[in-house]
Order: sequence, then C-alpha cells, then structure tokens
Amino acid sequence: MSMAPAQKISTPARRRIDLQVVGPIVALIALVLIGMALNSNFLSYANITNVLARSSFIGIIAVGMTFVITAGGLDLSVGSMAAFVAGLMILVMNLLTDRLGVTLPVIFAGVALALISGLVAGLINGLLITRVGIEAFIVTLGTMGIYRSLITWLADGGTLSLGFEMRELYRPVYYGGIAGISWPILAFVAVAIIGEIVMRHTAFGRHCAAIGSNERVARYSSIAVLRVRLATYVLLGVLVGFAVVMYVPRLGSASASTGLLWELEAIAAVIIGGTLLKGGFGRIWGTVVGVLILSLIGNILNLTDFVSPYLNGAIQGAVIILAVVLQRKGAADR
Amino acid sequence: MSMAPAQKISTPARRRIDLQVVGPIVALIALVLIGMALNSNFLSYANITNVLARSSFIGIIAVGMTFVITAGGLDLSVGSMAAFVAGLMILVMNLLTDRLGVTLPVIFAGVALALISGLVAGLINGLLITRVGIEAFIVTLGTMGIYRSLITWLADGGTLSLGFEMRELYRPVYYGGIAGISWPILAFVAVAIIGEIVMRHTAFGRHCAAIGSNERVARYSSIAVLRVRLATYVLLGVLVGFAVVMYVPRLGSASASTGLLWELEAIAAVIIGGTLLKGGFGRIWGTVVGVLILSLIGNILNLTDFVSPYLNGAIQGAVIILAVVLQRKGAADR
Amino acid sequence: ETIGVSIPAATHGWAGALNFHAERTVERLEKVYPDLDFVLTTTPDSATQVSDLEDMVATRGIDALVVLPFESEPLTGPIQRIADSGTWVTVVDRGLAVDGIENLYVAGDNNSFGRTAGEYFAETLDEGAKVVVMRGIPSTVDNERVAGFEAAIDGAGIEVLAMDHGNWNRDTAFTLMQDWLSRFGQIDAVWAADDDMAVGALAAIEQAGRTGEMFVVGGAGMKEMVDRIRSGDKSVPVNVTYPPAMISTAIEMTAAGIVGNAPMSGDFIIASELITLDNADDFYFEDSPY
Amino acid sequence: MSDPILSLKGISKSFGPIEVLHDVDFELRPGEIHALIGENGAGKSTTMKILGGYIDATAGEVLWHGQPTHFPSSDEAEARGIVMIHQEFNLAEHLGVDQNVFLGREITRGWRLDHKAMRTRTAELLDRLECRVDPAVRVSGLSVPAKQMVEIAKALSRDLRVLIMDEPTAVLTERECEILFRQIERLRAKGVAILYTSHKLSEVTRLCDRVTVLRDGAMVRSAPVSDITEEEMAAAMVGRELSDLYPAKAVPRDEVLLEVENLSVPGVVESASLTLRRGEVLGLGGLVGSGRTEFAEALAGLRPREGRVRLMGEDLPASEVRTALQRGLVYLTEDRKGAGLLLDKGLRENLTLPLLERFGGPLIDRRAEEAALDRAIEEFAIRAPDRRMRVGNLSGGNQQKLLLAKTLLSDPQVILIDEPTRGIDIGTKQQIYALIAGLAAEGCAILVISSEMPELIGLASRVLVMHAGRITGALEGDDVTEGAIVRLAMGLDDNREGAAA
Ligand SMILES: Nc1ncnc2c1ncn2[C@@H]1O[C@H](COP(=O)(O)OP(=O)(O)OP(=O)(O)O)[C@@H](O)[C@H]1O
Ligand SMILES: Nc1ncnc2c1ncn2[C@@H]1O[C@H](COP(=O)(O)OP(=O)(O)OP(=O)(O)O)[C@@H](O)[C@H]1O
Ligand SMILES: [Mg+2]
Ligand SMILES: [Mg+2]
Repeated sequence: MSMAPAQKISTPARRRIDLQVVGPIVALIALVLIGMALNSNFLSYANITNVLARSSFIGIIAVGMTFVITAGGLDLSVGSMAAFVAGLMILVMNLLTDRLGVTLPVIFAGVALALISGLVAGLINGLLITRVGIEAFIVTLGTMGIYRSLITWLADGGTLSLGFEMRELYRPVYYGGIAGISWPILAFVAVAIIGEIVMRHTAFGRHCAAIGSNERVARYSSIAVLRVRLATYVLLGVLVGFAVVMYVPRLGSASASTGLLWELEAIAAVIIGGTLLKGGFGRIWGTVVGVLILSLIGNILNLTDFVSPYLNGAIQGAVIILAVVLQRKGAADR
Repeated sequence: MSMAPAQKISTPARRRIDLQVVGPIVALIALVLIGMALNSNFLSYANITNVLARSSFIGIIAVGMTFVITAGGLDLSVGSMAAFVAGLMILVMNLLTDRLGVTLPVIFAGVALALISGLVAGLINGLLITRVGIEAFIVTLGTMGIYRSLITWLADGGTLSLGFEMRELYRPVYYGGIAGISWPILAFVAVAIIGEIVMRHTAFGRHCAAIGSNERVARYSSIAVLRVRLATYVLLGVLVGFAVVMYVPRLGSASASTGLLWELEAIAAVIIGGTLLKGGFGRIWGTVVGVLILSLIGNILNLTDFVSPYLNGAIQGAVIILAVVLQRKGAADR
Repeated sequence: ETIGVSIPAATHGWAGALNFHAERTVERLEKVYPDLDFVLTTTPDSATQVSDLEDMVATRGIDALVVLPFESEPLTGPIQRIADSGTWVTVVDRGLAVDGIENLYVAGDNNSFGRTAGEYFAETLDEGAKVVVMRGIPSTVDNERVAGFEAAIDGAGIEVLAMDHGNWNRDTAFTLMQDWLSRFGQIDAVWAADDDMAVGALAAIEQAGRTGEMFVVGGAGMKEMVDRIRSGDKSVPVNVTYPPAMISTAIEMTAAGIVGNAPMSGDFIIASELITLDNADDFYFEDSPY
Repeated sequence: MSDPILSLKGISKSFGPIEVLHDVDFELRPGEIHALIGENGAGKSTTMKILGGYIDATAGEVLWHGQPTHFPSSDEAEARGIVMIHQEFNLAEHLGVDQNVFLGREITRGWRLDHKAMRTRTAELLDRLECRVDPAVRVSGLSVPAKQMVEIAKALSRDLRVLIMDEPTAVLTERECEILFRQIERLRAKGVAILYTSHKLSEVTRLCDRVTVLRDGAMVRSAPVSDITEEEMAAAMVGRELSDLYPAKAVPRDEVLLEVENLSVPGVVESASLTLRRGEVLGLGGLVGSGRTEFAEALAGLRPREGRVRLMGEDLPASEVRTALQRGLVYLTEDRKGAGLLLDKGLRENLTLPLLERFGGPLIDRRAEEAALDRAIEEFAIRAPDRRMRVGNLSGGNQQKLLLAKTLLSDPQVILIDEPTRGIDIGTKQQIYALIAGLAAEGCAILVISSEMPELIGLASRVLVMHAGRITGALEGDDVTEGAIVRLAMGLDDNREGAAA
C-alpha cells in the first residue's frame, strides 16, 4: 500500500531533465536552421567538415574540462598550455628532423612529447591544487601566465614553425581522414564518446560528480578525493596534448597568440552544455553541443555580412546568453 | 566543566583566521623589500604615487568584485564594461563640448553619464542573472563580448579621444590631488574604506556573505536574496563607472584595448586577498592588498631587467601562486 | 564575383585604422562595382583567420582574396591552397613564408620602419646618449621593427637603457614609461614602435615634469602625432609612416584586377618615410580616425 | 481552552502527481504544546512547512485566528511570529554564531550593525540554553549538537507567537533536551503555541499537551496526551502493535576483532584504548564534544591519529579510509547531510558510491546496482516515492536508512555506528536494533555511539564512556544504568549535576 505512490512521482523528474536536455539541442538546431536560411552552402560537405574539424581542438579540451569542472575545479591555463606544448613539440621536431630527416619517427616522437608534456603540465596544476591546496583559479591563472610567457620566450617573440617538408609529412593528420571524414573529427568523436562513457558508466566519472557535489561525503565514502581530483587535471593536460597533436599540422606553427582565450571558450562550451559550474553534475554530450554552438556562431557570422565585423563579438555574446536562456527556461524552479 | 571543549573549538578557528590574515600581508611586505633591494628609487614619492594611482582603477573595481564574489557571483564583463563606459563618456563629452564649450558642466555631465551607464550595465548583468536565472559566468561572458564589440564599433575600430582642451580641463582629476596625494589614490582609499565598512558593519555586507555561504539559509532568514545579489552587480557597475571617471582624464582616450583583462586582474586580486571564490566570505582590505601585490609585481619587473621581458608573465604568474601559497600554508587543513 | 577580405581585428590603434579603411573601401567599391560582392572578416588570431578563410572558400565561393596574415608562417599553407585552386590572392603587409604564392603583394616595410627611426636617432643623438625602447606585442612584426632599429643605431654610441613590451597599448606604455622614469635619472630619447605607445609615453613624461629632457619617436603616422610635429613640438620631432591605408590600395587594386580591365600584379612595397616639421602637412589627414 | 491561533483545514499537498498529505485538519492553540508524530515520510515536515509558510498546500486552507490566510513566503509568516526550526540545519556555515542568530534581522544603530548588542544578546540566549559556545566563533567549527543549540537560540531570539520545531532533539543529548524542554515550557507559559515533532515518544509524554498522529499523509488520531499511552501512539503511527523495542543481546565471542591502544587525536582525544570482540555490541556514551565522533573517525581513517589500531590481528594504517573499508571496518557518520549522502543525487548513486568497484569494471553494471538498491529498499524498509528522486527530497528518516544501507553494503566485520537512529521513527528503530543485533549474531563487532541512554543500555552488552577526550570508564551487565553513564560522562564522582541530565 505504502509503496503505491512510488510510480506516480516519476513524471516531473523526467520532465525537468527533458527540458534541460532539450535546451542546448534546440539552440543548436536553431543555429543550423539560421545557417541554412542564410547560405545554401552551409550544409555543404566542405563547410560541415571545416566546422567540425576546427571545433575539434576546443572540443577535445572541453571534454577534459568537463571532468575538471564536474569535480568542482577549474582550469584557466589550457589555452597557454596548448600554445606551450605546441611550441615545444615544434622545437623538438625541428631538432629531430636535423638528425633523423623527414621521417615518421620524428612525428611519433613529437606526438609522444606533446602528450607527455600535456600530462606533466596537468600534473603540475593538479599537484599545486590538491597537495599545496591553492584555489584552482589562482593556480591556473598563474600557470596560464607562465606557459604564455614560456612560449613567447621559446619563439623569441615570434613564431615557431615546423620545417616545411616535415609539415607536408604531418599535414594529413589534420587534412586527411578515412571515408571522407577527417582525422580531427574522428579524434573528437572518439574522445567525446569515450568521455561520455567514462563520465556516466565508470567509477571515475561517478567519483568526479560525487566530489563536485560534496567533497566531504566523497571522502567519507572512501573515495580518494585528492587522487581523483588530481586525475581530472592530468586527464585535461593529456587531452590538451592530444588537441595540440591535431592542431600543429593545421598551421604548422605556434606563437604567443596560439590558443588565446581557448580556456574561456572551453569553459563556456562546458557550461552551455549544462554542466554545473559549481560542480557535481556534468555531461559530455552537452559539452559537445556547446562546442558546436560556439563554432557555428562564428561560422554563420562568416556566411553573411549583414553586420559590421566590429559587432561580431556582440552577436556571439548575445547568442551565448540566448542559448542558455533556452536551456534554463522552465528549469528555473530552483 | 563539561564546557571545556567549547573553548577548545574557538582557538584553532581563530588561529586559522590569523594565518590567513598574515599571508597576503607577508607577501606584500616581501615584495616591498625586494623592490627596495632592487632599486633605490622604489620607495621614492614619485614611484609610490605612480603605483598607487594606477592601481586605483583595478582597485575600485576589485572592491565591487569582492561583494559580487562574496555573494557567490562572478563578473567577467568589467573590463569591457569599463572600455564601453569610457568610450560613451568621451563621445558624449565631445558632443557636449560642441554645445557648451570647454566648461565644467560638461565634465559633470560626463561623470554622471559614466556612473549611470555603469549602473545600467551592472543592472543588466544582475537582472539576467537573478531574474532570468542564467549562470553569472555565462551572462558576463556574453556581456563581456557585447561591450567589447560596442566600444570597437563606437570608436570605429580606432580610438575615441577627448577633445584637447577638454582633456586639459579634466586632467587634474587624475594628475592633481590634495596634500600631495593624487585624486585617484584618495578615491581608491575612500572606496576601500567605505567598502570595508559596508562589508563588515552593515546588514548588506552580512547578507552578501550569508547568500554566498548558503542561499537557502539566507532565503529562510527572510533576506531578499535576489535583491541583494542584484545589488552587488549594480554596485560593481557603479564602481566600474567611477573607475572610468578616474581613468579617462589619464590619457583622455578609450579604444578596443582599454580595460583588457581587467576582469581577470580584479578577480585575481580578490582571491589573493583571501575572499573565497565560492562565496560566503569576503574581505575588502584583503582585496586592497591583492591589488597592491599585483601592481607591485609589474612595477618591480619594470624597475629591473634581470630577466627577458618575454618572461615577465611567467614571473607574474609564479608570484601570484606564491603569494597564495604563503596564505594557505598552515590553513591547509580543509 | 566575390572578393574576400581577411584582416586582424581592431585590437590596437593601427589595426583599428586598418579596419576603418577596409570597411570604407569595401563600402565604396560595392557602389562602384555593383557586380562585386565583398566578404570582410576580422580575426583575433591565426587559427581563427584560417577558419575564416576556409569559410570564405566553402560557403562564399570567393574569386579573389585580400589577406593581411595575422602571422606569416601559419597562414602560408592555407593561403597557398587557396591560390592553388585558382583564386586571385593579394597579400597585404605581412609576407608569406614561401615566395611566389600571391598574385599581388602590397606591404609596408617593418624593417624600414625601425631603421628609419633608428637612423634618426643615430643622426640626432650624441655619442653616449641614453634611450629606452618600447616594443609591441611579441610577434614577427615587432621583431623586424626592432631589428631594423638596432641595426641602424649600431655603432652610433647610443645606449639602450631598457627594452620592454608596451603591447601597442597606451595604458601599458604609460605604466612602463612611468616606471622607467623612476628608474633612470637620464633618458635622452624614447623609441616607441607605434604611436599608441608614444601617446602613453608622452603622458607619463609630462606627468613626471621631464618634458624638455627627451624626445619621443613613435610610428605609423597617427593624426595626433603628426599634428604635434606640425606645431613644432620639441617632444615629438619626427614620426615614421606605416600607412594603414595600404589595405585600401590592396583592395582597390584587387577589385580592378578581378573586374578585368587592369590586371595588376607584382610587389608594392611602401617604405617607411620620416615625417618631419617640413613635410608634416602632407601626412595630416583631418578626417582619418587614426 | 483558548481559540486556535493557526490551523489547517482540509489540507492536501502533492509533489508533482504524488499526494503526500491528504485532507489534513489540524489546530494549534496558544499556550499548548502540540506533538505531531508519525513514521518516517508520513508528512510531518511537510505539514510544518505549510504552517510556516515555506511551501504552499495544493488544496485546503490555512487559518490564522480562524481567518483564511495565505503566506506568500516564510517572511510573512515570520512577521506574524510564526517561527520554524527545520529538521535540517539552516545555518550559514561561514558566518559566526551571533551573525547566524540575527541573520536577516540584524540589530542596527542607524545604518551600522550593532555588533556588541548582537553578541551580547546571543551570549544571553546561549546562556539561557546553557550552551557555552563563543558567539564569535564560526558555525562551521561547531559540533552537530552545538549547531542545533544555535538554531534554537536563533528561534528564541524572534518575537514568538507560534514555534514549530521539526525534530529538534534528534541531534541533542538528553541533558540538552532537558534544557530545551525548560525553554519550551517557559514559552508555553507565555502563551506561545508550540508544535513539536519527535520520534522519542517519551518526550511527547513528558512534554506535550496534545498529540496528533499522521500515517501516510493522513491524520489518524488526535488526542490529549493524558488520554493516550506511548504504546498506543506507536501503534497508531505504525498501524500495528509493536513488540519489545530492543532485541535480545548477542553474546560476544572470544575472538578479538579490533584492538585500539592509546589512540590520540591531537586536541580532541587522548590515549583511548578498547577491544572489540566478534559478536559484541559495545556502547560508547558521553556528552557533546567529548570526542566520541573524532575517536570513531580516527579509527576509520577519516582523521589523523596517533596510537595503534589492530584489526583482526593486523595493524591498520592511519588515515586510510579505503584500506579500512577493504579490511572490513566501516564508519556510519552522524552528519548525514554533511558527510553521509549526496543530496542532489539519486538513491542508486548514493548507495553504491563507496563500493563501485564491486559493480563491475571498467563499466558500472547498472542492473547490478538496481538490484542492490532493490535489496536495500526491502531490507531497510526505505520508503521512497520514486527510486530516481533526489535523496534530498527523501524524508529525514528514510535518508538515515539509506545511509545505513550504504555503510553496510560492503558486508563489514567491524562497524562503528555514530547515532544510528537519529530521526528514525519507532517502528524503524525497532528494525534497526534488530538489524544491529542480527549483525552481531552473525559475527560482526559493533561499536554504537549514542546520545540516547536507553539505546545504549538496551543494545550494548558493555558501555564505555568518554569525557573530555578520555575514556573515563567501562560499565558491564547490571552496572549499565543511566546514572552510572551520566556520572562518568560528566567526569564526576557524585551525582549532583548529573541529576539534571
Ligand atoms: N520536495 C519534495 N519533492 C518530492 N517529494 C517530497 C519532497 N519533500 C518531501 N517529499 C516526500 O513527501 C513525503 C513526506 O515527507 P516529510 O519530510 O514530510 O516526512 P516526515 O514525516 O517529516 O518524515 P521524517 O520523520 O523522516 O522526517 C516523503 O515521502 C517525501 O519523500
Ligand atoms: N576542537 C574542534 N575543532 C573543530 N571541530 C570540532 C572540534 N571539536 C568538535 N568538533 C566538531 O564537532 C563534531 C562532533 O564532535 P563532538 O566532539 O561533539 O563529538 P561527540 O563526542 O561524538 O559528540 P556528539 O556525538 O554527542 O555530538 C565533529 O565532527 C567535529 O567536526
Ligand atoms: Mg521530517
Ligand atoms: Mg558525535
């Protein structure tokens, strides 16, 4: 008898989730429709490929950022970290080319270096945050300045460029692909799917959400809070390295302006996607939608020229706010 | 007898506060000592005046930011808001000069306009956050883009400059002063003192902390949560306007690069000063110390050249982290 | 037919002027050539610029491209591919890393920009004179300018007291100059690699009351600066040109080329000139925003 | 008898499509202490929140002095002197005690806060509650009972007409309960109408004038306390006769499972030692702040400690919660909202949180989780309207049951239970006691920390008592009496002060 009401309550819980789920997707669909209306080439294979491929850097990083934010953290350093890792990678690859010639091993070494230096950079952030106990905001603001300076210094104020022949060899990693789908898109999709699975179906993902929701409860539930939190930063670092692996063949160079404001874009994508900035709840697919929304805004502004380019930023800002309004509307009963 | 433990509790809590109090001050003193060691002019009247006066913009804004953060909010838009308000002010003052000539009423009108447009801008942020219920991060990221675009557009991509004669008339507001203390320093000190009093000795300040600590508790204690939160953004907006009033007479111009990254600097100052990023506890004097720390780092780096200028950012980042390490050391038992 | 124009965003004075001229020119040419369509994009960094170029090709089907590369190296590949597909390419100001890609090259000469200023320093200043140097945002452009300047003063016995980045920003320059003024008892001249920074430096010098002591040379011919030269201001004796209007030239020549009546190709290098009291009137444009 | 000041007429309340209150009529009179009792999830808190203006009823009327009224928010209710102490804490952790007490109603002199006045008044209020917490100290540093006393002080500082208290004594020790009762009686004498919930029926008999029983959201009985016995109350709540509350005590075996030698937690616990045998239920009594919680937390690896702990013959390293769990030692926290459950997550996520590796790897087997939740719901009689709901929306008692289920999920050998029946209704209490006895009979060793003396006496075969961080004595067999425990807990030899407690 007393269990009878159990079935009844289920509907509102579902409806609320549905609204939050639908929000960003509606915004995305709206943008696609606007794009189609504005330019017939919008849905062309080339344009879609371009947009998706260039979203992949921020996208891969934003997946990692989702874990960090879900666990109650933040990382402002990813943009300059990416620049620094890219610079280091190019520098070392150029050195190796002198020794080994324009060969695949040089690329492998470069890739390994990017991943490892991303890992180390993430580890440094994570250790400062978890072991020394400084606010993530301050640590990563600090390392943001540090990496940005280091790349400027490595590049001597200018641009670090991969040797021309090496660039040709490495180029297909961004521009090539299989079955007409380019590698960065495949990489992004793979990272997103794995991320979604890890977030929702593994102990690690569950632990991130628990820590972000209530650190003390997590500790009392014998979760190794510091270790998990550290892992989120390391994971993000590795993903930054991975994004760089895809990025370098695109431009073949790195400079002080590489990756500028990527951190803001990545965080914005995560939040637009419905992850809570305070931690405790995160969803990877939402982040993917967020990344696509941000990319599409830029793309659509390039499709037309009905506004002064000075105002691009204003439209971008307005659309970001609108996308989230859509999502919060109706879920505003908090 | 059985009450003994009650006393026990109080001691560590107080000691913890003491350590947190000492932290940023120690960092500040360390910086002053380093400055003195590196350059004999460091403590000269001119240098001290320069550093303090130029800290005043960020300082005034950071005081407002302390309230916003204490109440559990965030504002990324202050830098571009400042640029926009400055641009608007210059534009209108130039127009008025054509009508009224180079007279004081034009300045008063400009000042009023700056304060009012700051207020309105803060109100817009606040309403979107409290009434529409969007995350502060997203709202202010959006308006950050919007204001930055608007100033670029107002200035037609270039620089808005105050008419030459008007500049001369207005100039003393930055360069003048009384008893050898320049106006911006006086303004900063006044804002800081009033801020400290409001934060600690008025119901408003206490309500900010309560809301940041636990919004539900605040609501149940019949605090008008939305109203107070809105007020923090409006206050910040007005202070941005006030900072602009001090800023414009300095160079008499505003452009798309005015106020770049001020938001990050202001937030960093607040956090370095010991205010909790998640809200619930804020202290104005800490923010003042944070602002001074940030200014001094830049000043000291300019007064010496023992590192490549490329690495300035790295040193800045490292010092920010160190300043906070000092503060958290010992209070790390969370 | 469509012409794509891609330039850096207006993040500092000179780039702002560039934006101004580009927009005006596009507006004007759209009237002059009703058949021509223009796509104007502005970019905050190289990666975005590559994205913009991709979008122009994929969705707007541009027939010609006028591009001021944000950075040379990273843009070389993408622009080369556009050129290879048969699109007319005009490169403005910053040369690409590989020669012969572009059909038309319109540029200032950053090395000459620094050299012109440096030569003035070497001529005017006595041996043992002390100067400070304010650089721009760390970039190739900045490196070239400084290299030109350093080469020109080499051997003139001029001591560079300090050199740091003012980031082409008035406020940063003001702060930097304030601190240099506290640090150095004697400064004979300031070279600011851009007029925005010169404005900031001058304000700081004025504040410190050391106006008579040193002169400031900026660059790019900002209206305000030219005006001060015109009026014989001792603090601002000369300036070095680096006309943002070069973008207009480039767009106009490209449009003309596309429309077909006067195909123009080749290199048009606009060397920097020294603006002095004598010729300042020629460089003063009342309605320019810069 | 005076007229009702605040009453409910035909009140129903639904959350979404589920109705948790059905047609409830209810009256509160000035100068009367009215008890509202019922099982966990019966709807007591919901009724109180409607009275306090915190939530709106779906149907029915709220009457103020007989007139239909509507409180748009709790502020309006409070303006009329209706004050509620919530079941869960409502304190801003970052603020000081005095700041919390006067939150939203700060005393000012002009625009300036009058710190001194507020501090003095807070000190007076706390004094009245015989709670010697420093008004200047931050709430986050207070013990759970101290926080509750601050809550009470906060309510008392208001200008009261109606005082609604949702299980105020759940987290208090008996001594503090007595202090509270004196205050409540004083308020009754002043004509305040008081609504009171508790799962401790003896309190109801001892304190209240009238009792109303809720069952499954409907009012089943309302009578003067003098007309109804505790057994009848329990029967009305549960809907059946209750047998003896405490099960037969298990007999400890010889094998020692846990040996603690000179365990110290700096500043809180000083060289405490104990041994715990297989099949033993050991009680640990003491007053607020005596350090029992810290002692247990240190054992479980949740805080740093000195001294030696041997678990089943092997040394247990300090500060390793995970190791302790894996080796079969678990701790059930007394702070269920702060440290026990993730309030914004569902039941399933909470249940399996400490033991995810048991539910498949690398991917979590959700079906196995659901099955575990099914078992827990059945075994612990958790009443959740929906298994996917936020745990924060469960009634307090059902949260406690879920917490128990979560803690026991790993089939531990040594179980440290801190306040196991806080906020649990009497029917469930019986189940939990049976469960504890059952676990002991199966061969677990159990340490029960409780501030409820009868619980210690009824459950434990042996009772240790702590005072000011030291274990001051052990009682066994017939020596386990309330008087003996209190004497040891107070650190006294004579009985003078103990009589009050
Ligand atoms: N916000 C809510 N959303 C959904 N269901 C709720 C909400 N609040 C309470 N409930 C449900 O309403 C019922 C009554 O809850 P209530 O808190 O009033 O019980 P209670 O009698 O106070 O129990 P306890 O003794 O355990 O505190 C429970 O089934 C609970 O799960
Ligand atoms: N000196 C202290 N400093 C900080 N927190 C303390 C201190 N003493 C107690 N506490 C807090 O109080 C909580 C309860 O501790 P307390 O000493 O009251 O435990 P106890 O003896 O088990 O009492 P009870 O269980 O009756 O509340 C602890 O979880 C701890 O957070
Ligand atoms: Mg309840
Ligand atoms: Mg306890």
